[in-house]
Amino acid sequence: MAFNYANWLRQDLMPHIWCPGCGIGIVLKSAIRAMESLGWNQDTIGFVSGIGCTSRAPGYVDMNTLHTTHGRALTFATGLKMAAPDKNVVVMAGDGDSAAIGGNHLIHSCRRNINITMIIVNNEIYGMTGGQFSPTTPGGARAATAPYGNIDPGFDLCKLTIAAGATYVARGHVANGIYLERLIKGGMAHKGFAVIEVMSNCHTQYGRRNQHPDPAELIEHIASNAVMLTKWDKMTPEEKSGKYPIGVLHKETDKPEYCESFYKLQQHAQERVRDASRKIAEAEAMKPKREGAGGEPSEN
Amino acid sequence: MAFNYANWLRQDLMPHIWCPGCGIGIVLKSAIRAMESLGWNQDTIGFVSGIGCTSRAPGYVDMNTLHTTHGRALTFATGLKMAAPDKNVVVMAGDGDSAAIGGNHLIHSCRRNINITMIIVNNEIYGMTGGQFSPTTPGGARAATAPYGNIDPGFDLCKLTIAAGATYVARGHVANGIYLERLIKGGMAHKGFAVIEVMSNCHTQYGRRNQHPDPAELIEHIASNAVMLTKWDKMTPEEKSGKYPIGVLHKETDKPEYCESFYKLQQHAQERVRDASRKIAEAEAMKPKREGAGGEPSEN
Amino acid sequence: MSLVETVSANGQFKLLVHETWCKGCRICVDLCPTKTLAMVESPDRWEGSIVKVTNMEACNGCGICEAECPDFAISVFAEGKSKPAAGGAA
Amino acid sequence: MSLVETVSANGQFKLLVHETWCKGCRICVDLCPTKTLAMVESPDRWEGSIVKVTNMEACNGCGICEAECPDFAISVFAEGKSKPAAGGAA
Amino acid sequence: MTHNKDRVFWAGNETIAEAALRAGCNFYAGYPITPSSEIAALLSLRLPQTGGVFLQMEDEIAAMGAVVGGSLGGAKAMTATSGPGFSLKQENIGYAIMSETPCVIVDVQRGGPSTGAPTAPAQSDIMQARWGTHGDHSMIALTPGTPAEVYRETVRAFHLSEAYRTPVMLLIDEIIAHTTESFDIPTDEDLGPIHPRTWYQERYGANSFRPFHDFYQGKHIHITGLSHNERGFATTTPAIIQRGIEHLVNKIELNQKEIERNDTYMLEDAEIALIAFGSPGRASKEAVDIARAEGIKAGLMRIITFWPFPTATIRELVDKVRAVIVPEMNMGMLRGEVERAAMRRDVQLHGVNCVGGVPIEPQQVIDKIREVYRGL
Amino acid sequence: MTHNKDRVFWAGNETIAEAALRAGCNFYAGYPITPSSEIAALLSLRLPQTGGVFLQMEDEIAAMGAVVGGSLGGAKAMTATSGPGFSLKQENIGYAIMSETPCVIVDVQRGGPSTGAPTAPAQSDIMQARWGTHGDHSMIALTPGTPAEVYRETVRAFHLSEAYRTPVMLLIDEIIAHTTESFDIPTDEDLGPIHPRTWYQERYGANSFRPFHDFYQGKHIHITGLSHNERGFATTTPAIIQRGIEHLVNKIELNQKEIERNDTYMLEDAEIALIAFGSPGRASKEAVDIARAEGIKAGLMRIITFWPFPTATIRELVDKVRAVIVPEMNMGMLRGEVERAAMRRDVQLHGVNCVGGVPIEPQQVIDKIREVYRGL
Amino acid sequence: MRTEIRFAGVGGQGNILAGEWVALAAHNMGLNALQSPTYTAQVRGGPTSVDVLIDKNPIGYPRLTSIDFFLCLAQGAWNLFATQLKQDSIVVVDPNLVTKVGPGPQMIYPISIIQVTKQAVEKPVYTSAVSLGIFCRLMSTIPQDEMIRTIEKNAPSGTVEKNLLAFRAGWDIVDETKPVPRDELALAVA
Amino acid sequence: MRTEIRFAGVGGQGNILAGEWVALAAHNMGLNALQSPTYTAQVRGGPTSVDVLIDKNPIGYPRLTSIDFFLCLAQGAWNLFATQLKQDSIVVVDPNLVTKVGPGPQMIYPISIIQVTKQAVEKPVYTSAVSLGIFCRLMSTIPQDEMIRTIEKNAPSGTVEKNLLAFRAGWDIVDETKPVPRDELALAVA
Ligand SMILES: Cc1ncc(C[n+]2csc(CCOP(=O)(O)OP(=O)(O)O)c2C)c(N)n1
Ligand SMILES: Cc1ncc(C[n+]2csc(CCOP(=O)(O)OP(=O)(O)O)c2C)c(N)n1
Ligand code: SF4
Ligand code: SF4
Ligand code: SF4
Ligand code: SF4
Ligand code: SF4
Ligand code: SF4
Ligand SMILES: [Mg+2]
Ligand SMILES: [Mg+2]
Repeated sequence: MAFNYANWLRQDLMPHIWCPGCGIGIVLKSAIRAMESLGWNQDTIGFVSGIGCTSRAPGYVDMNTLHTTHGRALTFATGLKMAAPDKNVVVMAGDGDSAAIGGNHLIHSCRRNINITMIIVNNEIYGMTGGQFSPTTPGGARAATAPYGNIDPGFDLCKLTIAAGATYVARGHVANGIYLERLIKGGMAHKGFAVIEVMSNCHTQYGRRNQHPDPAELIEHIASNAVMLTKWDKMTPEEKSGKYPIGVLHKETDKPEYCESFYKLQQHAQERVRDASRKIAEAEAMKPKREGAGGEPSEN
Repeated sequence: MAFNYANWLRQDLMPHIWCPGCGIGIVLKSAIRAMESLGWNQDTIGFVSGIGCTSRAPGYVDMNTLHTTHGRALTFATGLKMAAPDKNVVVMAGDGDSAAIGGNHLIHSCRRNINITMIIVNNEIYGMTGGQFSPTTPGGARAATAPYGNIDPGFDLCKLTIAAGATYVARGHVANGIYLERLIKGGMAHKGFAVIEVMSNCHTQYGRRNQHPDPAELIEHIASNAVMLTKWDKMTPEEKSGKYPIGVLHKETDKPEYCESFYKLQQHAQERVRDASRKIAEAEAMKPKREGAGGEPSEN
Repeated sequence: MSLVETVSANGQFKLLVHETWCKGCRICVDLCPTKTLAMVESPDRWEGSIVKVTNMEACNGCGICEAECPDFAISVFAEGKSKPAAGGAA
Repeated sequence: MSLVETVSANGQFKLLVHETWCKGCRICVDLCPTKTLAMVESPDRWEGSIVKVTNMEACNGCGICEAECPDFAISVFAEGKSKPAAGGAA
Repeated sequence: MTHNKDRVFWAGNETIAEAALRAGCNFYAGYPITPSSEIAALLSLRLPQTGGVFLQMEDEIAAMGAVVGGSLGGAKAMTATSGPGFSLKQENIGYAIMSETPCVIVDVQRGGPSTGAPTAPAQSDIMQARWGTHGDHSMIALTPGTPAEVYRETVRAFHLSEAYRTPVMLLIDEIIAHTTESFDIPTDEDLGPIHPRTWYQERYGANSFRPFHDFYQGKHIHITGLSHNERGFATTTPAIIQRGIEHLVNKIELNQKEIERNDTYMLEDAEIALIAFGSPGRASKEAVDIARAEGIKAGLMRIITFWPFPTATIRELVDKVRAVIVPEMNMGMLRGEVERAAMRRDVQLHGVNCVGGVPIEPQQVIDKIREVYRGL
Repeated sequence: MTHNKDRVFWAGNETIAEAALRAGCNFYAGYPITPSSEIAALLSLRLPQTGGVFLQMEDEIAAMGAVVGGSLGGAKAMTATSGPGFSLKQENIGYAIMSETPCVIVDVQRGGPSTGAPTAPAQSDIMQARWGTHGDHSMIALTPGTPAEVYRETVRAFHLSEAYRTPVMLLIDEIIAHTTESFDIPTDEDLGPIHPRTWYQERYGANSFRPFHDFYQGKHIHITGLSHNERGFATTTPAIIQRGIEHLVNKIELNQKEIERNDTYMLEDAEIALIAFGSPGRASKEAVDIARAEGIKAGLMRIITFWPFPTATIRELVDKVRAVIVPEMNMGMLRGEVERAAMRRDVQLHGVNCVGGVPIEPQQVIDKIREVYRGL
Repeated sequence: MRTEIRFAGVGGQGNILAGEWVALAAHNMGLNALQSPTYTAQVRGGPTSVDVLIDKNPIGYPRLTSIDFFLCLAQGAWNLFATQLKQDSIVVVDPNLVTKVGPGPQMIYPISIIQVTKQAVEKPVYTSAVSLGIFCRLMSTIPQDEMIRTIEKNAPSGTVEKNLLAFRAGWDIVDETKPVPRDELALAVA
Repeated sequence: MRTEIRFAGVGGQGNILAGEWVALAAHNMGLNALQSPTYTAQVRGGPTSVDVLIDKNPIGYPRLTSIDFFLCLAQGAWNLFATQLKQDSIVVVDPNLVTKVGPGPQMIYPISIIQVTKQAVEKPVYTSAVSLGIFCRLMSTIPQDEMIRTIEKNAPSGTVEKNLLAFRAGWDIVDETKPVPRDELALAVA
């Protein structure tokens, strides 16, 4: 049988709200297949998002789902993960959600290397609010708030998250959902913070203003600029212009995962308390003591 | 005559509040010398900070000074710079201010490449609030909120800001104020967003908890781990361990500066209006029109 | 809009189209390597057309249409098998 | 705490110490390459000591102490010149 | 039916953008959010044309920071947002209050709390406008109800922010924001002259506790969010802190008369007073007409300056009528303030409350009027 | 003078941390800020010992998000902050309200607005606690005044948040936070039993509009900040939206009796009632003693549940006495609520207000009592 | 005289545009016009509608209370927006898209608007102009020439001609259409 | 009996620590103790103080209103914190650090506490223990042995001995000191 999405969907809530041809659905399907192929049990998955078109995804998947506030998905996800570290936490959010208002939580999650899979659907625009430029909108492109063409330079989200400390960083696009599934699966299997940036289409808000009003055409356009990493590395700067590399751009396994570090610390603290129970009230003695000298600042 | 700080200081507010031996004063002096050596006029400088020990600096320098909210210095600075692009804007803030709560504004300022000089005093701790760990506190170090030793991995702020798009990124430390002045001067002279990370000492909050309670000793310790970039590039990973490179780590001159881009856009818009005044009401016609088809989304 | 699922088969592969969910975006048609699919007029849909299997013989079961339909509207079956032809979970 | 400024000179260089501002951190003493400076007991300061110029002859005017004092408490002059010996603006 | 060139067909959001330009606004920083986004979109087109700055920042916190920075740089600065963004701005709004930096903040209210009903109208941020940021302060918040009023009050918001050296809020609801309508732009006379900031120093200089100046005027001022002295520098002296905070409150509360603005309709002989603000004012007016036609003496007070609250005016009104009805798109925020103002237990006070994300209809109001009338 | 092992010498911040652990708190996420930081510092030591999670996030917004996430993951979660951080948390507090996620938020009040007087006591966030986030909602906010009460109310905050499926706020001031004092920890009996979340489902299940469950209980629940139906999924149907919001308000307001808690002192025959909350309650109590010694019949009502406001209780009290004095470390926030509750124009209502960052002294209160007494 | 008009359908059909242009035409004639579109959560292909009010006198309550003209192009939109209808409201639906109509109006004009559009100009995006033609023919609110002027002035350049063709097709189709009693709508499918 | 105690000076002198330990000792004796340090904006080298209240009965108002014992180690601290003093308050200052004393107390104990500390244990960080010795000798609130127990229990390991030495030095110096009238403080500089 073909892939049975039925088990993974809240079918009574379908069809979903996305525009005809919106790539978000393709990404969601890839994520679903990745989860199934890893043998994940829906009961043990926390699927989290922020606010935006992309962030409507949790409403449709049949598991524990959390649609949070704009830009803050990773903060809720971090709390959720720390409270139940044995469960799988997946976050899916738009480029604005992840990198504009949510940029700080993104880089700090990378830094902590907490075992969460972050799927960024990068359609290079604020889809849901009507097509304002985002931190990934190409230079010169028109947007609701860039009537003269966008002057804001963009982020390379993969570069940024690698520099911030993520230990699995990959990029794919919606014209190849089968490959995308592999990239997402790699991220989900990875122990640590995994970022999968997915180049996607918002023909409605981005395309209509930028000569790509047709979803099928825009998706093909997106595909046409993608270059496999292996090939990318051999290209000249001129050849690279206007293109972007796809594949697993970064993977690192020796950086400690955050939950693990914390629960190790917890164990250590508990051992110390247990040891202390032999010497009476050592726990009490462990409370921070003011030393003989030094300031007592605490301000602002 | 020796350098005359008197012109640059609000002497009636001295001595400053910083602990004896705190490196922030050294950084401030270097910044003052850099400004004078560039021939900057105090009337034309906006000196901005957030909240923290470092961020108390604006109170002492005699110019237009702005002590804002925690983490947000760059947002105020961006508004200030855009409103008066011919003036010089300098921001000085701590590691927590810049990279914890302020991390998003930092990376977005880098992305925009707005002509602001950002001096980050990285003492690897929240000094003002009493020594909680910051996103740059070394692993294992004790802090008010890390009684078992810090498990949070840190940022490399220079790497991060380079990846985010800053066009001048340098690192120095407080044990060599004369060199620091050069690095800061380079950033101030640079047209674009310049980051100067300064490794500094907080013996009071960091040092006391981590075997470096003495300022002079801690400053020498900080200096002992610094390696000039030229040398750094030739070192093996083993040799690099525990050390950090100093110097101008990144400089790029072809990325457009944000104010310039905007004011070019403004000129273009005004020309279009002027042209349009020939054809009646073209300005009116430029208002966004709803096209014949497509969604009208605007939500969340 | 009626609730319709259509099935086409060529002995090796079977295509199931969930017409109710198809929003007529044309992505599957464009990406199908064998031109098995086409958009056809559908007077009861304002978008004008939805997908139809018009050349089932050609289908090679690659699964691209299934993977690329944003609306969960196409499934590809290898006849007699319980596994997807491709594009599904291993 | 009294408002005191002391001046020392060796013919070539002059050191001005703004004692009121010195907080006794010892940084200048540690970083001075010529051991020109020392911490001395200062009974009216609870920190115990502040900087003094104890070996002016040695001073080479390098300006490190000036650049490194966090409290704007030391200035280095090249005698007869209106420019700083070093460490100042060019 | 003359073709007046000052007769326009604009939605509320469009009106705010155009009125801001009229008031001399030359700086906007924002972050998109429904249902306020059109203000930004239009200004992204118009500000560059008029020599102003348009900034889309990374979030609402940044936008609010940039607005204060822009204002200190000498600009007449504005931002616009809706519920969630309004919540995020609160810390830096407090900074604008404390640092006495003039600026205008538009909140296009939508259903809350949280993400709520983003495309549905509501009036449930009005208490937040007053109390959303921490610490003691006062607040000026305007709540126009008709298109021409939206224009006029937008211009007045800039005036008040300059005069009182404080952020001024303009709150509308989604109905006003997205209803496009024919109306006459108020005349220059209606609006009063538009002044540069320097003009205010002479007339309203005393409204600034810290030095009145902005940056780059050769004054080397220092601005801080810490409690500060009259020079602008941080202080911990209780008497000065106290004086500073009292100043922030009093400069607004003691000038209530100058700031207050209401609209009344058929109140002279009214037995039943409706009190409303924003778009429910229109349903209320229709209901008054119907009531009057039925011989019920109803009247309407529409609050245009919501904060500082028109306590005295309302207390007077309440004493004159036999019953009060408050139609509003929230659970009773205005009613609560009317209650406080009335200070009478015997007052008949009724609400017509809708929080379902749909407008209050004249029918609901007239039904309540009839019910109350029967009970009189 | 027995050496009771439950007799401790703790500062308020320490007490909150320890009481939270007693209540079963096993999750803390925060961001340091004076004067609340000691709560985090102590919990960073204690939570790992007790098998809980301690997280220091990148800012207060993140901390509040993590707290909601932690709670949904099954933990009893808490955060602590002060003014500026409290402002930043407001958006996600609204999310906790809308998603009906239990959690406890401590605000150690300091001088505001903005950075204000960070190390000085104030009580000026109390209105923000009620109205700080956008949209219609209600709020439970506790304001204990003595060390043992801080302990007890911290435990009760967790209980109420679980029972009412809502964030509960605990507001203290810098005096309480940083005053270390001898006191007896309330007994188990005083505190009542500590229940796991599942316990509440049976007793208080109806307080949840969305399904009561947390994550990972096999229920595949969906949580959203959008207006939602009883299954938890987004809706735009006005009737359901209305129902949802009314639920959020009513589950608290209609249970006022169960939630309200006050402390009274010598009110039985009082002619002059002091009404206070938090640390000014102690100066007030001393002033009552002095007044009584002088033959002035004064008494004190100390509000422990500030929100929902004890309107009925205060209305009754106001009717029984000849004058009311409200000492508070703000410009009159409690006084304003007392005014609303009183609903009488003839009530003698006086304030003793201090916003200079210093505590209100008994002397100030007794002076006011004498003055008022003379005027009676 | 207050005239209340509503165009409804699903996102992208251009219904909102139709309403905007009607209101704009009225405004340009010096009438008081008011226009408010839905901003529902289902904008992408979900039900949308636009309300238009036109009056010589100042407009009071800004929402519809008693609809004079209603045009609907989707069943979902009908279910949501077929409110405030009177017995004698003029109601137009595309019978291929709207099949179940509830109580309210007595008679309904069944016009296969999508088909008419496709026949006239091929692309369904001109549906809005067809709707305008129908509106103008059925209601006397906006004179034909005023409506055409509005289309000419506001259509994106390059689309004016097709919009006018579509407008004409809408105008003409009315003459070929008879209203049917509500219950007989199903029989009217083209 | 309510006893009101204040230690003041500049940040880092350990004054707050002294107050804490006094309060803790009282608490351990079963008395009601209360302790509140300043959190001023000038904590780094700026004026700090700590207030201690000790009472057999429950403590009402938690701040000082009439001070019994005041020890001050900095002029700036004196200027800020020499409030609530009575004529007969017991007041101790280091005359090298505090030279101008305003109205209030009649007599003052001039003790060069910094010098005493340095002589006894070299490092000025033990100032707090010296202050405790002075306090215990001058006031009967905390018995000597109780204070010593508190120091032993709370001093960081490795510092107990020096703290006790310093405590003893403080205790002893009192016997060599006579209080001087306020006006004659300047003459008492060591
Ligand atoms: C605090 C806050 N600010 C702004 C918004 C409005 N808003 C909702 S989604 C969105 C951006 C959507 O863009 P993106 O994250 O790229 O997602 P997409 O819709 O493109 O998938 C914005 C600005 C909000 N809901 N909350
Ligand atoms: C919104 C907000 N959160 C927290 C604080 C408290 N706070 C003040 S400064 C600071 C951190 C200081 O650390 P850093 O930025 O590294 O500066 P430093 O003091 O080390 O120079 C914090 C957390 C605040 N003032 N405002
Ligand atoms: S607006 Fe863009 S991102 Fe949103 S659903 Fe439509 S195509 Fe997708
Ligand atoms: S606490 Fe640390 S950062 Fe702050 S002034 Fe002291 S040494 Fe410097
Ligand atoms: S399975 Fe492959 S070949 Fe067959 S229809 Fe789908 S895309 Fe075309
Ligand atoms: S991709 Fe899916 S929705 Fe699009 S046309 Fe094909 S079947 Fe229909
Ligand atoms: S100038 Fe150089 S040599 Fe002279 S005292 Fe200073 S550091 Fe020493
Ligand atoms: S560096 Fe400055 S403050 Fe430190 S000891 Fe030397 S002169 Fe004094
Ligand atoms: Mg996007
Ligand atoms: Mg720091």
